[in-house]
Parts: sequence; C-alpha cells; structure tokens
Amino acid sequence: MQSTKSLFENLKKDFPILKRTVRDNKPLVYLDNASTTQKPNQVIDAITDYYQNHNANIHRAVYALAEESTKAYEATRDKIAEFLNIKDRQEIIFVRGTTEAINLVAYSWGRQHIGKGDIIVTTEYEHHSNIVPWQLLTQEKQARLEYIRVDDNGELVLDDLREYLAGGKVRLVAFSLMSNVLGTITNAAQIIKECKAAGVLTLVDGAQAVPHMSVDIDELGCDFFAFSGHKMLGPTGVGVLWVKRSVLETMSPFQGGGDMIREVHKYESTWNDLPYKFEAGTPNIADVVGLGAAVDYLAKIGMDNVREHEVELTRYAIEKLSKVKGLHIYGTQDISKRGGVISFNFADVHPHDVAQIVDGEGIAVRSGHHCAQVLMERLDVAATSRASFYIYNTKEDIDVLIDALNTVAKVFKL
Amino acid sequence: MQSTKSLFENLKKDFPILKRTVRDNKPLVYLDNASTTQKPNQVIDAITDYYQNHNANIHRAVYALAEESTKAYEATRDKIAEFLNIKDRQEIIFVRGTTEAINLVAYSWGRQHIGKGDIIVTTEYEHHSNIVPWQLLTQEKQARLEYIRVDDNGELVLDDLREYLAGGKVRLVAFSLMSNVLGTITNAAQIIKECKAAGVLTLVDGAQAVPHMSVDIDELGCDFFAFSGHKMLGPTGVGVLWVKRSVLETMSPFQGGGDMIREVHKYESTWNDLPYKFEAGTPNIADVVGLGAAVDYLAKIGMDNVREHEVELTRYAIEKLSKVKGLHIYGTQDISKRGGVISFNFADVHPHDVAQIVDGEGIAVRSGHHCAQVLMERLDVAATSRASFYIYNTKEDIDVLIDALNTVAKVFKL
Amino acid sequence: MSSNADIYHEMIIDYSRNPINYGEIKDHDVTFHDSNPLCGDSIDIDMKIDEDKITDIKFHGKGCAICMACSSVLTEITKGKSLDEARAIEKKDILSELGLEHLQAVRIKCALLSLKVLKSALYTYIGNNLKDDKDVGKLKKEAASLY
Amino acid sequence: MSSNADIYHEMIIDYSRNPINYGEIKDHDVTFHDSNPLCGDSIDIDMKIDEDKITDIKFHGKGCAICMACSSVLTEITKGKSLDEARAIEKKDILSELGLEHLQAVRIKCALLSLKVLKSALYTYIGNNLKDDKDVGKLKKEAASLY
Ligand SMILES: Cc1ncc(COP(=O)(O)O)c(C=O)c1O
Ligand SMILES: Cc1ncc(COP(=O)(O)O)c(C=O)c1O
Repeated sequence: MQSTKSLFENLKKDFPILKRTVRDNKPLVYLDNASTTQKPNQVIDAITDYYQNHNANIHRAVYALAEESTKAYEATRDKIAEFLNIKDRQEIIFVRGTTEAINLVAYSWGRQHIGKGDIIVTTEYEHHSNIVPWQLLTQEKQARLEYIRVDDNGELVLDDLREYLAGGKVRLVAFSLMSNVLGTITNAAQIIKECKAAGVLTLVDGAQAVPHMSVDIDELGCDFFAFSGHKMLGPTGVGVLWVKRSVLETMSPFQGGGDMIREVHKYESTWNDLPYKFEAGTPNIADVVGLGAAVDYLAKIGMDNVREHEVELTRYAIEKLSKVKGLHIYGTQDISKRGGVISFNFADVHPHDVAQIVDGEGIAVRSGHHCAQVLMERLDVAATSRASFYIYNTKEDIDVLIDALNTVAKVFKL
Repeated sequence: MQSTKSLFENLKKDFPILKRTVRDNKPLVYLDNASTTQKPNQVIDAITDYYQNHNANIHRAVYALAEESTKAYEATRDKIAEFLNIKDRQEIIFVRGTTEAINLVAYSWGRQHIGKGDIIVTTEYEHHSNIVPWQLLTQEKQARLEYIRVDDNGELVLDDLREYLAGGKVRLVAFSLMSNVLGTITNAAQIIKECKAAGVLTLVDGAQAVPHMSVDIDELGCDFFAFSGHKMLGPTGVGVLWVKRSVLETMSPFQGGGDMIREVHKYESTWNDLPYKFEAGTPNIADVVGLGAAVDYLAKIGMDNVREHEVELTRYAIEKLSKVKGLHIYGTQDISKRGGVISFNFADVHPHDVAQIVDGEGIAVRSGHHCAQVLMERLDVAATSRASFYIYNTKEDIDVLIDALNTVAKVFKL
Repeated sequence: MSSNADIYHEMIIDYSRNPINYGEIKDHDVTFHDSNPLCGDSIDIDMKIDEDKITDIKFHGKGCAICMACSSVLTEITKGKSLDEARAIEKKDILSELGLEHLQAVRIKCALLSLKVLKSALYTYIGNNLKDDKDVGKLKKEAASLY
Repeated sequence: MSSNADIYHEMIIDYSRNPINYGEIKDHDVTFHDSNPLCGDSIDIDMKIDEDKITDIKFHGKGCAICMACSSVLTEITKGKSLDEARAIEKKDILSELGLEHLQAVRIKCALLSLKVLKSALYTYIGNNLKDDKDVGKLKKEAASLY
C-alpha cells in the first residue's frame, strides 16, 4: 500500500484547475475550501460520461437510457448510505445543498410540528442557512429562536442548552458539526444525548464535517442531517437531507409536482413512497451521479486519512501564522477539536484588503462574514480572513500564504 | 448562409449520445424530448471548462477564480434576458427547474396573497407541477382550485375561464404554453388579455414552449414564467423563474440562508436585492453556466428554424402514424396549433408494452401518464404512448418508429 | 425481432386479453387497492377468506400486458392457499411462471404490483383480525420491503 | 509585488487609517444607512442641508481600506455642493480620484457603497421635501440603477 504521504502528494494531478495560474502568472493556491472545493477528473468525467452516454429522465420510462440513468442516480443513494453508515436508503433525499435541506425541514417538519411558544435552539456559530429558516419559521408560528453561546475558545457553552431544555419548550436543536468560521468540531454526541433524554429532536448541519472527517450517522443518533456535494469534491447543485424514518413519516410534502405523487386527481392527490415524496420534479440527475463519483474518490482515500492530512496542515499553519506579528487567530488552538478552517485578522488591515493583496500572489482566501453574521457580532468584528484546507493542499501552499501576508505587512506599513 | 436543411443535418454530430447503440446493438433513436433533451458537446464542454478552469463560489470572494465564476454565472442571466426578451435582468431567478419555480410562486407569492374563498384557475392539461402546488396552497388557505376544460380537439375551453373570471374571486390563472401530452399550443395572448382586463395575475409554464418556439416574455405580458434547462439542451438541475418586478417586490423569501440576506441579526434579518433574495445558498453554478451555453446554441440556430424543423417532422409523423391501422392520435391535427409532441394509443395494446417492444428496436418513447393524470382522466385512458421531437431528430427516426410499431402489431396479432 | 419482443409470448398476450380471476367480489372479507406511481398501473384485489383459507380471489384494474398476466397467474396460484402459504409467495414464483426473470427494474414493478397488493391485503386482513397487535409493525415491514 | 498591491498606494492607506469627515452629525437633516450584503461593509451618512446646499456631511461605519478611502473622498467632494450637483456625482469621479478605475467588480461595490448611501440619502431628503410626489418613482429608479 501507498504511504499516506505519497497518497496526498500524488492526488494534486487529479485536479486540473490546480495547474492554473492567475493574475500575473501566479500559480493558483486555493485556500477557500470551506466555501467550495475543486473537482477531480473522476467527478468531471462522471458528469461528462453521463451526458455523453446515458442521459435520460429517470424512474418512469421503459427504454434503455432511462434504465441506465435511473440505475446511476440510485447508485449514489447507496454510496451515500454506505459512506455515512445510513441503514435505510429511503431516508436519503437529494436536494440542491445544505440550504435547501434545512429549509425543507423548516417547511415540511417545522410548519407541522412547531407551535406558539415552542422553542428552536441553534448556536451563535451557525451559518445563515441554519439561522434564517428558523427565524422565518418561528416568526410565522409565534415561536422562539434561542442561541447556544460561543465561549472565548470558540466552543459552545453547553450549559445554555441545558437551561433551554429544562424549560420544556424546546422542540428542535439545530447545530453544525463543524463551524465554517472557527473550525470548531461540535461535541455532537453530548448534545444529542441530552436532547434525546429530553425528547427533543436534533438537526445536524454536516456541510463542513462530511468532507473532512469520518461521519457515522447511525452512531450519531440525530434526527436530521444535511450536507452539500460541492464542498466534498462533488458538483454544484446537489446535496443531501437525511431524516430518520420515524420523523420523515410525520412530514408533509415540501414541493408538489412530478415524481412525488402516487395519484393526482383534480382536487386531491396522494404521495409517493419515501424518499420520492420529497423529490419533486426532474432532479439534478447528472450531478447526483457526479456526487457518487466524489464519494467514491473520498472513500478510496479514507476519511481518517483525510482528517489526518488536514490536522497536519492545520498544525503547521497555526504554528506559522502565530509567528506573524499582529496576526490574531480565532478559535481553539487545540488541533484535536478543530478542522482545517482558520479565521484570522491581521492588525488593523481589513480582511478584504488582505484578500485582495494575497489574491495578487495567486492565493484564494475568503474575507468577510462567511455567512455567519451572528458569530461576527459575537466576535465583535465586521469580518475575518479565512484560509481553509483540503486534501490537495500542501505545506508549500501555507508558505506561499505566509509570504503574501508579509507583503500585506509591507503595503500597510505594519 | 447554410440552408436550414443542411443546418439540421449537420448538428447531429454535436450530440455524442446519438452515436450510441442500445439493446441488441440497435442505433439509438431518441424520441422522448418532452421529458428531457440530449446535450450537445458545447454544453458538456462548458460545464467541464467551468470545473477545470474557473470553479469557485460566487458573489462574495475577492480572488480571481471567484471573479471569473461570478461573471460566468451572471452572464447566463443576461443571455436568458436577451433570449426571451426580458427587459430587467433582476427579474430572473435561477431555480432547479419548472417544478421548483412554480412551488416558489406558491410559497412566496401564494401564501401571502391567497385567502379563504379565493380561486386559482389551472387547466385540465397541466403537468402535475402546475396542479399539486396549487392543491397544497388552496387546501392550506381554504381557497379553491378550478380547471379550464380541454375539448375533444385538445384545446382549452376558454368559456370556462370567462365564467370563473366573472365570479370575481380568481387571483391567479396558471397554464402551460404547450401541453406536454397533446402538444397543444395554448392561446396565451387571449388568456392573458382577459385576465389583465379582470385584474388577475397569470403564470405561464413554459417548460415545453421555450425549447421549441420563439418566446417573447415582454410581449406575452404575463406575471410569472417558468421553464427548465434540461428540456432545452441544458444540464439537469437548473431552470428559471421570471417574475414581473412589481409582483416580485410583493413576495416574501422562499428559502432562508446565505446570499439571500442583507443583514442577519439574532432575531431578525433583512433581505438582499432582487433577484438574490430568492436564490438562497450556493446555487447550481456550473449548470447555470451550462444553461448559458445551451441558450447560445439555440440562439445560433434560431428558434424560428427550430419550430420550422419540428413542424415538418410533426407533419410527417402524423401522416405516417395515421396510416397505422388501429392507432389513435390525441389532440388537434392542425399542425400550426401544436408542437412536436404526439401522444397515441395503439389498438388494445397497453402503452408500456408498446414502449417495451419499440425499445427493443432502439427507440426511446415514453409511456404512461406523463405527469398529467388529470388529463388522462379527461381522455379516459390509463396511459398513452408519446413520441416527441427535437432539433436532432429526422424523418428517418420516424420511419424506424413506424417499423417498430409494425413489430408491435405482429407480436400482439393486431 | 428483439429480445424485448420475446417477452411477449403467447401466454402473456392471452392473459392480457383474457385475464383470469378478473372482476370484483362484492361480499369480500378484505380488499386492497394500490397503484404504481411511476406508470399509473392500478390494481384492486378482493378476497374471501374462510377460517385460514383463501376461498376466492379476484382482481381488477388497469395495467399493461405484463401486469395483467402476472395478476392472472398470481390469483390462480393464491386461490385455495392458506394465509401463511399466500404470505410465502415470492416474486420468483410469479416471474418464473411467465418467463419474466430478466425483466428490467421498471417493468418488474408492473409485474409485481398485484403481488404487492395481495400482500397488503393479507396484512390488512391479518392486522384486523389480530388478537394482540404487536405484530402489525413487523407485518408492515414485510409488506414495505417487497420491492 | 503584484498589481493588486499597487492599488494600495499611500493615499488609500492614509485615508483608511485617518478617514476624513468621519463621525456623526447629531442634528442632521437627513441620514441613511446601507450595507453590502456580500461582504458586510456598512456605512451611514448624515447631512446638514441648508436650502439647496449641503453644508455638512459625515460618514461612519465599517469597511475596508478602499471603502474608507472612497467615503473620505466622496464626502470631501460633496461638501458645499448643491443637491443637483451632488446628484450628478458619478462613479468615475470617485474612482479616478483614487486611481481605482480598474478594480474588479466585487471590490467596486466596496468603493461605491458610500456613493450609493449618499444618493439614497439625497433621494430620501428630496422625496420627503417634494411638493408633489410624482418624481419619487423616478428618483427610486435613479438610485436603484447605481450599481
Ligand atoms: C409542461 C411541463 N411543466 C412542468 C414540467 C416539470 O419540469 P421539471 O421536471 O423540469 O421541474 C414538465 C416536464 O416534464 C412539463 O412538461
Ligand atoms: C456550516 C455550513 N452550513 C451550511 C452551508 C450552506 O451550504 P450551501 O451553500 O451549499 O447550501 C455552508 C456553506 O457555506 C456551511 O459552511
């Protein structure tokens, strides 16, 4: 077997975009993986092959192409089930991404089960997609939205959860398994255990976790789980909502249309079996097939290896960044508690200006609120710069970043 | 300039899948274009190029790739605006397809503007995606859903519309510009004129029209317009909802999350400008880019040429099919009033059996209810067989179908 | 002719035009209806059950030749069987009878719709006549896992 | 160093650290707030208006160096102008002053946020003081088409 090190050294060649140069002929250094990841040839080829050889609408037709496309589409459901240890493939619903997944829950479960005075609990480090749907829902239902606070170490204050649970009004606790700003890995086991004891459902936003560490949904024991394909080597436009069958069976349809029905009459209709009841209309077939190829690619590397690689990069990066004068890193320094996402601010230089100058050196980092304005308020900053790693990143990429930050220091006379 | 005839003869080479054989080495004859169309290299290449060279999340980041991907994504909006004569690009919302487009209207406009006793009018020849969302909405709001009937010629009975409008309770009339079963081209100008006179909004399902004929949304004068990319050479997973600005401004958000917000605070948020308010989360960027390539491809051929080509095929097909003993064609025989969609039944042979046998000859036709069960009830059939044409189809394809139908006759001893 | 056409041998064509056990049983002890959301095929099965034995069974509905032929064969097999024997009927019992073992997935659902309806009818009957209902969940599962 | 770093010349760095006209006007005649949904930059502008003349203008908020520098330049240009003169200020007046003509699209929004806020403030003031309001729609459009 290949050593892990050479495994990661070799895979850069699978990603055509990484051969690109940008701006003044600078080699691309892509460090915005928390936002979206690049795609290996294996994924691009799967999509191309689908369109060149198998394209047809799925589920309904008798002819050869339809048989092939249906098989390819459903094969991804099986791959996801295996990848995340989901026992029942009918619990897996294909959606556009994490955002649609959570909104589906808010509409199909929330509007049915949340009433006046009920409480939904989320956290201060959530992405807007795990906040705004609950604001809309609780406003409509005269329910309340509450937040688990984030401490100075970037971790959740679980006593807040306990206090809310004790009140007996909580119906759902929705949290991300990994923060997209601080990189904090949430103590999900603990939260879910306490929620279960209180008979409260849990929704896990796995957008940042699934791409970067091994996830076992069966063991996790939550009720809803959401993630996006494009953050795990897959194409844009596809993601997954998983819902425990006993909960899924209590949910009303989200969108109405083809494929989700059993019988349509003029004034009433009945619904298709799970999961199709929640997959209305022609789905994003080609990209579901592409997501299957992404899962294959990651499974072949092994998620524990992915995690190990990123831990190594993160340790190296934190070490190097800590030495840059005036640079402040947010969140915990304990590598075992965080993923490969590093948010920082650099003296009085605004993150946009940092991003612009390092972009001139070919480096893609994100600046801004990272769709986490509630957390920005908590950190009392307008924005941060963020570097986030993936399997194809190397220590050399981090060295290039450090050099570019020195340029920032020079320009801003720090 | 190339003659129209040679134009269409040459373009088959752009579609790699059409070189395939299926089943026992039979050349593929693809006649299920009303369900989804095949993709030319130009579209497949645009997606590949996006992933190989430009992939990044859009709108927010400063770096080079993000600039390129944002430009490519927004360029499609401009292409669609030009293609359909939409004056205001901010009225164009990217969605997964027609189904999501109509559901978005039901949720964001309908839940706000439809009340007890209000009426939504649709037609007997709608696709389920233009029926079920209105059932769900009218059930929730204690409103009513009514149908414009279909006459024996496959055309709408417009007197029904007049009667409903006269009652003063109608808030929306939703109809498809072309039936996906009968091929009937709706007299949209007349319907919209009468609705406007009555102060009633109109929603046009353009899923079958946009791919097959020239559409001018500005001239049409409707309030909502929906269509799918995958039925017009584009990738799966992308479609468009267009809404007149004055109506769009009265609509509340559909999904909550990233990109659709302006400012998020713990307990309330404000919304982004149009159209982003309705595009929550990471959109299907690559496929929006692919849709742009599809629009380029169609615009280059010219939609009037597309229509002419299909009229010719349809005339030929109806002529040939009419001669098959025991075969009954649904809908009007007036070619000027119909698109290239032909539904038929063949003696007492069930459409599934027809489809299965012709599949054995390499032909892809659809059998079933075509997501139009209300129309099936109206036609008093359980199902039909359907052949539907597109730019790459030829008269030879129709000849192969006729031969295969003779096989059906032989097998079933007709 | 292709292998697809081969499926349509004499027996299937005959059954599709002249299905057996077609019709309704007015004074049935149990009836069940289901449809195939993909293609619109739709089948009802009525049964008379005496003690533990299926004394009569009829089906009606709309379906393709394969659906009709399989429904004919299924009802023929079922008639006279005990409840447990009927519960034990498997896909292959129907498919092999008609030489349909190699049908593609989407057509398999046409072939097995009536088997699904039969099982659902059986579970409904058994469920309604259960002394204690701790088996209902198990029955439901057995029915759901049919396809 | 790259061309990106070139943007950050002395004047921009200076303005970003020491913005001019920064602060609030307590007894303003008009104030307006807006933010950039993409990056979170957020600007308020307060103005004193005497008859037709902008006698004082201040801004405050959070933004990058480019946003701060442009806000400084904009307020400096605006002060003392008539309402119509201020309405006529164009993007290029700001961008050229700071050599930012070639900024990429996403940063242009940083550079012009304060101009957008200024225009919105102007339209708000004019709208509130209109004798007949048939121009409000037109004003709104003028403001909306800024970017
Ligand atoms: C007339 C019509 N409307 C709506 C749809 C649904 O489109 P989609 O499945 O792409 O959402 C279709 C496609 O089958 C259609 O033909
Ligand atoms: C933690 C988290 N949740 C949700 C999302 C939203 O995902 P998408 O934009 O793919 O819907 C993101 C992506 O930015 C994320 O990082």
